[in-house]
Amino acid sequence: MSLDTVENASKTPDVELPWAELGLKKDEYERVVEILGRRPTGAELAMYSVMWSEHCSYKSSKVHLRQFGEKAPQSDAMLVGIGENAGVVDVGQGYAVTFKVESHNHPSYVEPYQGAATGVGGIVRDIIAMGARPIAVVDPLRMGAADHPDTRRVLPGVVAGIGGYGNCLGLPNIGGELVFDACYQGNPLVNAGAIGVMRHEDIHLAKASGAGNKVIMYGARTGGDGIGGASILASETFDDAKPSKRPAVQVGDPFQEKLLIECTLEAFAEKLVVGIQDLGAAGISCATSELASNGSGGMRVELDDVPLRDSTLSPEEILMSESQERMCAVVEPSKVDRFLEICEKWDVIATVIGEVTDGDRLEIFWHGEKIVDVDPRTVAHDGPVYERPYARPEWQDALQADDANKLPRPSSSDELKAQVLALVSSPNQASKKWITSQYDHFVQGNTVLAQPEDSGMIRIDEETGLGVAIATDGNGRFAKLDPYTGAQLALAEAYRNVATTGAKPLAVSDCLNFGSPEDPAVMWQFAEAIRGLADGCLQLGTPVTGGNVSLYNQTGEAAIHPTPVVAVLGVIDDVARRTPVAFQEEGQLLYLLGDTKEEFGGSAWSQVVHDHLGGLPPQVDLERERLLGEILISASRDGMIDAAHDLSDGGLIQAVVESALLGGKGARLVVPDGLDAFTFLFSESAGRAVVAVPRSEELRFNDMCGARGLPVTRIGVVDGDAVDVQGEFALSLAELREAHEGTIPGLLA
Amino acid sequence: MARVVVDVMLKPEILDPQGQAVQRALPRLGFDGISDVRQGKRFELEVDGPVDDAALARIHELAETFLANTVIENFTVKVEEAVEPAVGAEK
Amino acid sequence: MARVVVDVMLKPEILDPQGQAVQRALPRLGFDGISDVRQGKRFELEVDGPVDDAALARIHELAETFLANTVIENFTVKVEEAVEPAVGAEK
Amino acid sequence: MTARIGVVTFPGSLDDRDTQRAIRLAGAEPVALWHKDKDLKQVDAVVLPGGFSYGDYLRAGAISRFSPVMETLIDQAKAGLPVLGICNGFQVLTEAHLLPGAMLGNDHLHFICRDQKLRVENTETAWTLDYEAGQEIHIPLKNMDGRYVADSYTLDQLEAEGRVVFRYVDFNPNGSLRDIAGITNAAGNVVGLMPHPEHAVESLIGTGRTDGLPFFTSILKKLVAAS
Ligand SMILES: Nc1ncnc2c1ncn2[C@@H]1O[C@H](COP(=O)(O)OP(=O)(O)O)[C@@H](O)[C@H]1O
Ligand SMILES: [Mg+2]
Repeated sequence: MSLDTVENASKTPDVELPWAELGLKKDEYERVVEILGRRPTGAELAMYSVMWSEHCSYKSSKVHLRQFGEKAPQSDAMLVGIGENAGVVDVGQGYAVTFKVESHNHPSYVEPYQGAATGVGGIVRDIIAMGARPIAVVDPLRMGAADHPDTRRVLPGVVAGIGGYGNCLGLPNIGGELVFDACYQGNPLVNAGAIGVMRHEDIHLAKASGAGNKVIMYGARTGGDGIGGASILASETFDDAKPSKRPAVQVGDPFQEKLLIECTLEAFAEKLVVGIQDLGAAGISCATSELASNGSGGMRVELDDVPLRDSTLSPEEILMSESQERMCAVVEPSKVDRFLEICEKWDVIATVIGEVTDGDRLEIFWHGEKIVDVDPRTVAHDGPVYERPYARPEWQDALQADDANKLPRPSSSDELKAQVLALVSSPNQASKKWITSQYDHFVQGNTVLAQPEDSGMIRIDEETGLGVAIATDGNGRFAKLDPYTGAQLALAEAYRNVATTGAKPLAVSDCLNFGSPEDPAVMWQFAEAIRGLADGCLQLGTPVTGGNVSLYNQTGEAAIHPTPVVAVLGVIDDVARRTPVAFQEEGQLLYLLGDTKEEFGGSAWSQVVHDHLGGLPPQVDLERERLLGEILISASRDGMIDAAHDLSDGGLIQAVVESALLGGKGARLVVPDGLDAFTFLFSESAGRAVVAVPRSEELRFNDMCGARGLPVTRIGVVDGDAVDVQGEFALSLAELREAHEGTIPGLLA
Repeated sequence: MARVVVDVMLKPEILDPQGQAVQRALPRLGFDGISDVRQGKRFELEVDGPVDDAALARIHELAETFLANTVIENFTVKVEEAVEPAVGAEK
Repeated sequence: MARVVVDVMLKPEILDPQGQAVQRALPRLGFDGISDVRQGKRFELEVDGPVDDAALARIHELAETFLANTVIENFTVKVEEAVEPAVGAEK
Repeated sequence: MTARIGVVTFPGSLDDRDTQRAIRLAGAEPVALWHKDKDLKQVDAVVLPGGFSYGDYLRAGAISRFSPVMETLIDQAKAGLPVLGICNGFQVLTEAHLLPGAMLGNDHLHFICRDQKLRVENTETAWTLDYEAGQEIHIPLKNMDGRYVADSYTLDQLEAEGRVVFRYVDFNPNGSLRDIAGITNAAGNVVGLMPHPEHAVESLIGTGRTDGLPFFTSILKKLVAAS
């Protein structure tokens, strides 16, 4: 096919373009023609098709995501909200923190190592693009059944990829999740989050303004990576739309990205950059149209100037390539030389590929011919919006009626003990050390807490001890039983995890992993989850600053469990006051905070012992969560507790076993009045934590809880080298350790 | 006993950061005139029985399913000659 | 333009856990009769000029000082034939 | 006087700023050195920090070893300049043949990050004066290519001359021969080890131990004594 110029497109209105192969619907294509007043060129079609895809345009999710803005709580902390590369919050002392979670699910299934690695690379570039220095990463993961052969292929590759990339970038990995469930067999979820820190004045936005300013592309050369539809346009004839040889898999180069980080931050420090954008999905199409549409002017780009790795690429392919480790900066002409010098210092290839213009058009040239002439807003922001039908599935009632509270419970102490061992050694509750020991959590020398703590915590100011904490949580089983409550439970758990370590929760990012939006049942789950999350954030006063939606996680008719993953960011004035999970000292008193009810729907116990999913998830009381959080934060600040662990999957016994193993100190537990041992140990009621209180603080701590109205129950004492539930059973730490730590290596090694 | 060699290289269109890093270092080391470097893996398999067509077919399958990741890599299978006719000497 | 291949293998006395891991996995995959596997590196260098003795000597030096670490590795240098006489087909 | 200790930044160095912090906490003055610069800025000692210089491509340390800064460093190290190579820095030192042997991929084929127990076997080097002979310490370890190998002649020689400075205790995390975690050259001025003392200098951070601080106070003491 000869070059399809704008001029040519005007003259040949009847040429049929392969819009359907590029994933556009008929009405979407007609809309493009209407916008342009003519048929699009091949290059324009490439841009619209990829920018109007679900992934880039959020066309199915937009109408629901709006709630995050509409219901946003009043928060002084919010500096930059949804819509930018990542949200930014004020954490005090002149510091701002940016954080975000994203998915790289499908690529990680196809090529686990590279898929996961480039997922980390992408989220980190979002953070750099805000002007921040990345300081940590987290990786919430969900895999198929633990004993499935394909999990053996996917999980080690994913972990090696996340580690390989993050370790090489010098970013401590400070948290994440690993959940196994058969529902993720063909659709593992690989979410990755990153945090960055900057001074308030260094916040940068993705916009191109100031006519005459130069557009500089820097980083890796552009190759044929990740090109889907463009190769159709590039093929000789449109009938010959066989997949070309272009690889859909992108290979990451973390070394190149490390150089990008350093050279970008150096350019920021010298105030050389007007606007900046990372190149992720949709590559140059996305970067140029977003920069131009967020700014005041237009943009002119010479595509011939883009440094290529493969000289045979067509212009459509260059526009759509998803080669990794590339960035685009807008720089004033007088500062271009200095910018290029910095790039050279870091051995980063940098090229001026265009400039900001007066008009409002994005014009792209190839071999001197104009191949794109569009209003960039129509590409970047005016994509289709769908009101997809949604309906509560008819199976929901039956699922909820299948009450887990009615499942047979252990009838003897021996059976109870056996179930405790089964629980703590089950893949989901077992130690994740095999994974987390492949991640560097010491690099940068500011890690205060990392896995297996309740939240990761990083010091950001060496003088004052100011720090930030992050936790990510999600529970697809709860969300399946009730998506609204499930989303709130995820939020509540992440919030609680942050507060348990002594940090004050400030803001939220999320990654919403769901099945096909074309299925009304899935769409209902999605709508409910967003409604739950938005309502919850409003109530807790923690705004959603950004996030990511991953749809079509589904094999045939079977969708994954609806899986909203919530990240909560918190701040702590002095990291010296952080509260760890591990029991510190024998003799300290153990208290259970919150109410324990008979709540087993979706619980770890129901899964491990009965392979059951049914009933209702635990109730959420966000006011209670907030109160619990305040108590935990005050107690940490005033030195009233030496250890704390939030209660979630697996209930109290899981939390106590973890604290005991980590501290190498046992516990003697007494079943409190009014509770049976089984409910005491296994219930998953929300809004609870267990704390270890030095005897000298006992009064003060009880008084504080009493005064504020938080139920507090003394449940035992840190003691010995066993977890001893008085009158029921005792399990030695050695036995527990073997059970808890042996499982994952046994499955994967 | 015979030796079969499986060479696994990234497909030409796939980024090879290792090869690139090596190539970029060459001028600094005083080596010019090498326009491209690709780095791959070499597997030397010691095969017990005779390396007949059946054995080669099996090794081919092994390479395809295990030694190479054909999403991003190509491979070749060669029977090593008894005497190595290498131009460079083995060190 | 010619291609020169440098193969780098760990010396026989050095433990090769990667090769071992491959070998250990073979029975699980249903492959018997492979008594040893070693994994090394293969470099494909595209040389601009003619590959004469002088060029080869330089590449030999490059391999010795850079591509291989001769404390632990051996290497060979080969000029690749124009037509690849591979037994296995390229995938 | 206060000692000036250089920390080289290669492209892909990660722990350079952490090392500078450790030097500062020990009371010395950190001086940033750049890989493209042959000038060592008249520092009294140099640390090659951890990281993935050049992405660890080819072999860990192999490309950095040919940096301009290394030309000067190799000469000066041979002339007695104290040099400490941590992790990637250790790999650079073996590639540069300032230390014997070589580093290979961990025998278990995974990256490993853990709090590692070590025994200090030699307290005569410029970097270990402040330890007691046989002292057992905990230092974070994190690497992909931490397996130390050398031929048995070299190993015997290292042992005979007391040049094994650190040994892994209780658990060998990477298959290093004879549990070797760190070694020195014959003169005792060049030391390399895989674990990261710069990540064990503050009680709140990382593992919360400060077992790594004596590295930096040792060199300070040595330099101040020499001046
Ligand atoms: N894939 C992972 N990457 C990093 N850390 C992880 C990962 N999976 C689990 N963790 C860490 O292990 C610990 C226990 O995980 P989990 O039981 O999910 O915590 P919680 O129930 O408190 O949310 C946490 O510190 C968590 O951050
Ligand atoms: Mg927790």
